Amino acid sequence: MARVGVFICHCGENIAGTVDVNAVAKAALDMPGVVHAIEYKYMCSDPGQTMLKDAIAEKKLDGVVVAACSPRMHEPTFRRTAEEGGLNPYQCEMANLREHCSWVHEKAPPTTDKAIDLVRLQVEKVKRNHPLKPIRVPITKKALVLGGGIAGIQAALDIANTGSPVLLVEKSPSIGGHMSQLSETFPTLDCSQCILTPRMVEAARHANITLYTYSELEKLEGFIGNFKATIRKKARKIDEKLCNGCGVCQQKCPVKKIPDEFNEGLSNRAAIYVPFPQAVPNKPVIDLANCTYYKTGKCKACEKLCPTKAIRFDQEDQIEVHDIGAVVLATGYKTMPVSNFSEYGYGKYKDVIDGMKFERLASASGPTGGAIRRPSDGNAPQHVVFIACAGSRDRLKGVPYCSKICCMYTAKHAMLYQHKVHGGTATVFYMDVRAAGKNYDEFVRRAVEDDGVKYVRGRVSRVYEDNGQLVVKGVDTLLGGEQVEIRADMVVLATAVQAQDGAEELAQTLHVSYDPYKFFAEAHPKLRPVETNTAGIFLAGACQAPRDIPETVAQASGAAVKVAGLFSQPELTREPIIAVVDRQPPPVFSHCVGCFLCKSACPYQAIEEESIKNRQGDVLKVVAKVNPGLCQGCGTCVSTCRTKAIDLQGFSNEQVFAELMCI
Amino acid sequence: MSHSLAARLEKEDEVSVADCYQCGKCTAGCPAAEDMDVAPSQVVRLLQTESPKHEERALKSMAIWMCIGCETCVTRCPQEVDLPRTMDFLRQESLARNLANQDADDVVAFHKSFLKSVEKAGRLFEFGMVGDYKLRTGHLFKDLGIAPTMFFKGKLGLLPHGGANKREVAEIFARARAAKKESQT
Amino acid sequence: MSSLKVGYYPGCSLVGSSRDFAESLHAVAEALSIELCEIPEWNCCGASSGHMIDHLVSIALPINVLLKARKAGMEQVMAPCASCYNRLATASHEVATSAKTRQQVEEVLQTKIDKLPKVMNVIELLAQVADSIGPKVTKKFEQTVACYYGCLLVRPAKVTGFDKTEDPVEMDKLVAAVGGKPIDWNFKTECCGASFSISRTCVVGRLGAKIMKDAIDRKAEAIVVACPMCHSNLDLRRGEVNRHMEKATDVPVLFITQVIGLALGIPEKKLGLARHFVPVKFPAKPVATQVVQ
Amino acid sequence: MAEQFEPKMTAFVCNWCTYAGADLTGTSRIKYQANVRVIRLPCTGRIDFMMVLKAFSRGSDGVIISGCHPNDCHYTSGNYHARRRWMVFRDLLDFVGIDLERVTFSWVSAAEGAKWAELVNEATNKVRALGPYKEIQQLAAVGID
Repeated sequence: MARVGVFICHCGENIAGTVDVNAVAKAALDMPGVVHAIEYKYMCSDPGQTMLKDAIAEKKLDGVVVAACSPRMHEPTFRRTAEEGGLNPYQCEMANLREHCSWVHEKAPPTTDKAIDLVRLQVEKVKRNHPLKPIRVPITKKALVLGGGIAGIQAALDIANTGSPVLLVEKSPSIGGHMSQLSETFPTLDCSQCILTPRMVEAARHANITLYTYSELEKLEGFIGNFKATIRKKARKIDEKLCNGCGVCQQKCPVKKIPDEFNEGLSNRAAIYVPFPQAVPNKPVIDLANCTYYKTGKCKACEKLCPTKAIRFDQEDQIEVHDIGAVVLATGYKTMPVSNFSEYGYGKYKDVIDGMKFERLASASGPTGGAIRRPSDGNAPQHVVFIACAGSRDRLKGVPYCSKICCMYTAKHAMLYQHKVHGGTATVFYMDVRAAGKNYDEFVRRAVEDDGVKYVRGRVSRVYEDNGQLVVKGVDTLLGGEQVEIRADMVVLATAVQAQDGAEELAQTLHVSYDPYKFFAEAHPKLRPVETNTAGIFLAGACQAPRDIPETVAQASGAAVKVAGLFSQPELTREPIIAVVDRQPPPVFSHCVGCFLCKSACPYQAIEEESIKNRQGDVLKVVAKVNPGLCQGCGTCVSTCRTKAIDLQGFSNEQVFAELMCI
Repeated sequence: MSHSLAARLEKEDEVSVADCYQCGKCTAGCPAAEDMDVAPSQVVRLLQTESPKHEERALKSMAIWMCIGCETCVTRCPQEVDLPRTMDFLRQESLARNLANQDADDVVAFHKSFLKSVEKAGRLFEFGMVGDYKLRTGHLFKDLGIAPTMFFKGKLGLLPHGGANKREVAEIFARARAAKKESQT
Repeated sequence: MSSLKVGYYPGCSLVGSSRDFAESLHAVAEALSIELCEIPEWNCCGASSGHMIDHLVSIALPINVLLKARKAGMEQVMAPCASCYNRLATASHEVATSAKTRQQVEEVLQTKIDKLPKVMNVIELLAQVADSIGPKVTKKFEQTVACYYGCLLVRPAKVTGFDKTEDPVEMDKLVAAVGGKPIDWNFKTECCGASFSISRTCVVGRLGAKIMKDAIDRKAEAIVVACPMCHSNLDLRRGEVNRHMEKATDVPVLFITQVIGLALGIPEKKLGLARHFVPVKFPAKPVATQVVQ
Repeated sequence: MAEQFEPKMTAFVCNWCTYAGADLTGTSRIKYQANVRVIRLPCTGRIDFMMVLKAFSRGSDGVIISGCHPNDCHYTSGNYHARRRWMVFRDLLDFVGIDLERVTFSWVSAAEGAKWAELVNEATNKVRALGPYKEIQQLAAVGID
């Protein structure tokens, strides 16, 4: 006869405030097999856990049900406690009285009834639990970092410095990301490239880091500690070993009028190009869509003039497969294209630009050498209007969330403008100034108090052009809603931060969750911010949510520590929730009839064929066998099995049907 | 249960003023804002507080009568707050409570004359409607300048236009009135 | 010759102060083989006054019209007046999206609301036959024009679903198809004051002046509209508009149907041009000097 | 007046999407009806449709099945297997006379806390309107289980 103990947690008022915990405990005692049932304020606290351990010993329990929060929250905690109390950890189950009951229902008798039922289900289940042993698997101590912006660079450096090799994969021709495009950075106004470039070089030179620029992840298979990554190295059409980065090719290339991505289209580049002078690696790439040779079959000017003969028109993409133990996702963000904000005239008026264009105008390495000039006529604008929240906090045409960085960079832009164009006027339309960071609010106040930036609280309804100037129709809500009309020379939109293009497909390739806006989802919003729901895959930077540089770097280091922590273990233990095929004494051997429907259903190729032989070596029967290293425990095979020969440990047919028997 | 205008607006017209975070974009683009005593976004603010004092200020405002119904605000509102619908609601409430701003008498008169004309003839009889409007407002001589030109250009018919099912339209008005009375009691 | 047949809701303006719109519409429809089938016993849609002071009536009246059209077997109804179009579209949208409104309206009309015909405006109708207009042009309408859409054709987008809300182009395309040169300007969809024409004429004057000024600054020789209210506020109320202008203007305001009618060679009289307050005349074009070889 | 009928609802959900989604409903404090009892499985691919029959025969008036959205399965393709099997099985259920109105098949991701509440409420309301599932329960009572 089973001896089950039931431990009901009040979770302070969270459960006890809605569910009659005393009634649940009483009802539990009446359930067959239950020999002990108590309720306590916080089961997860030290005294609570001690109670559980003591009860296991005193009452000789062979199964434990903790009725508390979600098993996704505390199952590991209580399993460990049960183990410390002398039970096999898998003899412990949790009934979810908080997330699935007290938090979602009214305080009423049916809620307590439900709580009792939830306990009963788990009691029935735990009675049929078997002691299980965790599975041990080896770890490949090599990390894959996806994305070569500041997040990826930081994560790669931190992991590499712990001694583990890192593959740093970046889809564009150079690492550096958005940060390399920025002018100065808030709140210190230090030059972005000055602080970033040394890190880029360090990453490229680090003995433990292998750079894969102009490369993309094609496929990721396997599981924590044992991933297999397929990487496509796109053909640069350059022999990187021979190229010395002299730049003759891009000077001689006859195609010169291609909008330069790095300068946000404010200048042009050639068809063979290095994205920016500080690029790492400083090797060009041929833009196939625009190269004359690839369009017409003639030209090859670069090949003829290359002093080291490094041009390779016949170069093909290369596919490499690597064993990987952990992945850091650092794929960054994009800014919202505001072509749908036609009321702001974006795309129609050259002098309505977005924040990233302004960064390039203000950057010393930019097309104007850092002078603020109107794109339309090259004149210094005498009045610039900055519009915050262009797309952010706009559920109609943009995104409902706050993009977090715009308040700060808009203050920075206005400040830089005031520094660079003396006597000019900068007006910022804002709704709230969100400057909650170290020295952030002080920075914004400086823009207002020292640099004379005019802040107007209100949104802009329309921007239109009149006689070569832009008319901005806004409102000052602090004047009771007075309309404000400003004639400006340039308008800068603080466009919303959005998930990178292709984020959804990447998430699906990697099996990580993402939110409705395609930002990758962390495993827990507070306590596991750099982990994903998929073990062994971690997050850094703005691919998770809008972030500024300090936060991105901090998170990247956090993710690196998680990877280092994983790599510090000799091997990995995994939950023994795997499928097993039954074996019987002769003459049956196994209920398996060898139809191998399970094999075709298994997403992990974990089902193998096993021959059962007699002593003479004659094959008596071919049955299925589960490779415990590959099986992930989804149970799809179990439900396809015709003879019920295969079962899932932890979610066995017996357990699930026992739950169903008592509903 | 709350009987505030905001609560009723949400129940009757499915417009939630709580959605508004007072960015002011509606006011910024409103063609009539400069003729309003209370800015459009402030009208919403007056409802958000749910205080009778503020609600009365909204109902007595000139702003609700100066709204043209051009729909620019709701087209650009980031939170999709249907302000034109809110204005309609406030106008009707203002009339029902007899709080309409006296300076709006002529605007109210115009709308009433318009609907009266439709109720009587099934279609708008412009000449009759303008006549009725003039009697309601006493603006007897306004617009007399253009009337003869309109007449000679064939733009002002002196007889109502036939063709509509007058009885049917009158019944629509009557039943709508009855439905409104019923909902108020 | 295949002809296009649509339900037709004239609305009160077109049988009253905007006869010119009606006349030109009928003339153009005939020339383009469009058959306009007038909805029997149609009633007023309630216009702005309806929704401003009586919400239920403002939905019930248009639905009554659409039900009549449906009864007459019409799949789609074209309302040339922008205000009528907007009210018909709004009413359809409301009964489709709010079960409560639908029920209230059904009680008022004492009938079940089934499928309603699709509502469209005059530009949507003409766009359908745009390809056949070009070949029929006999006299290119070679003027630089500002296409003025006003409020109610495009807003709110979720109700009308017509063109690009902030920068519509469909009328520009029609004008270009008959040889006109539409300008890119700022006030395509700004409000003219609409129903304040009578009760707040000064507002109409102020708003109209802004619109006229931008059009004239950009060298427009005519304003093209598809709304009786836009027309009357810029044409009939030109006196008031000019009071708000620095310099009085005599740039004419034409309905899109009049523009197409002129290009198709339809006599001015049939297009009702004489009914305008601002005479329809254009600056003489410099005669092209022939180079004698 | 007779007391309102309260249906017994059984939900089969996967651990990674819908169970997590239902946890989010909790953390978001979104209220829904208390009729449902959740059976947690690793994946919808684990659902043997005999479990659905068993749920009915043990007194459930309605069943909810929910897992990850297509393409989002934690185990790559378990939800496809579930859906494929369900397409076959629903015809079978229909054939043997199980009222398919009582089975709700849906996808709820870990981010869709509100959707879980809606799903439970809708399914519960529907089954409440249908009334108790007497037919199968009577059959079960005479031993055809």
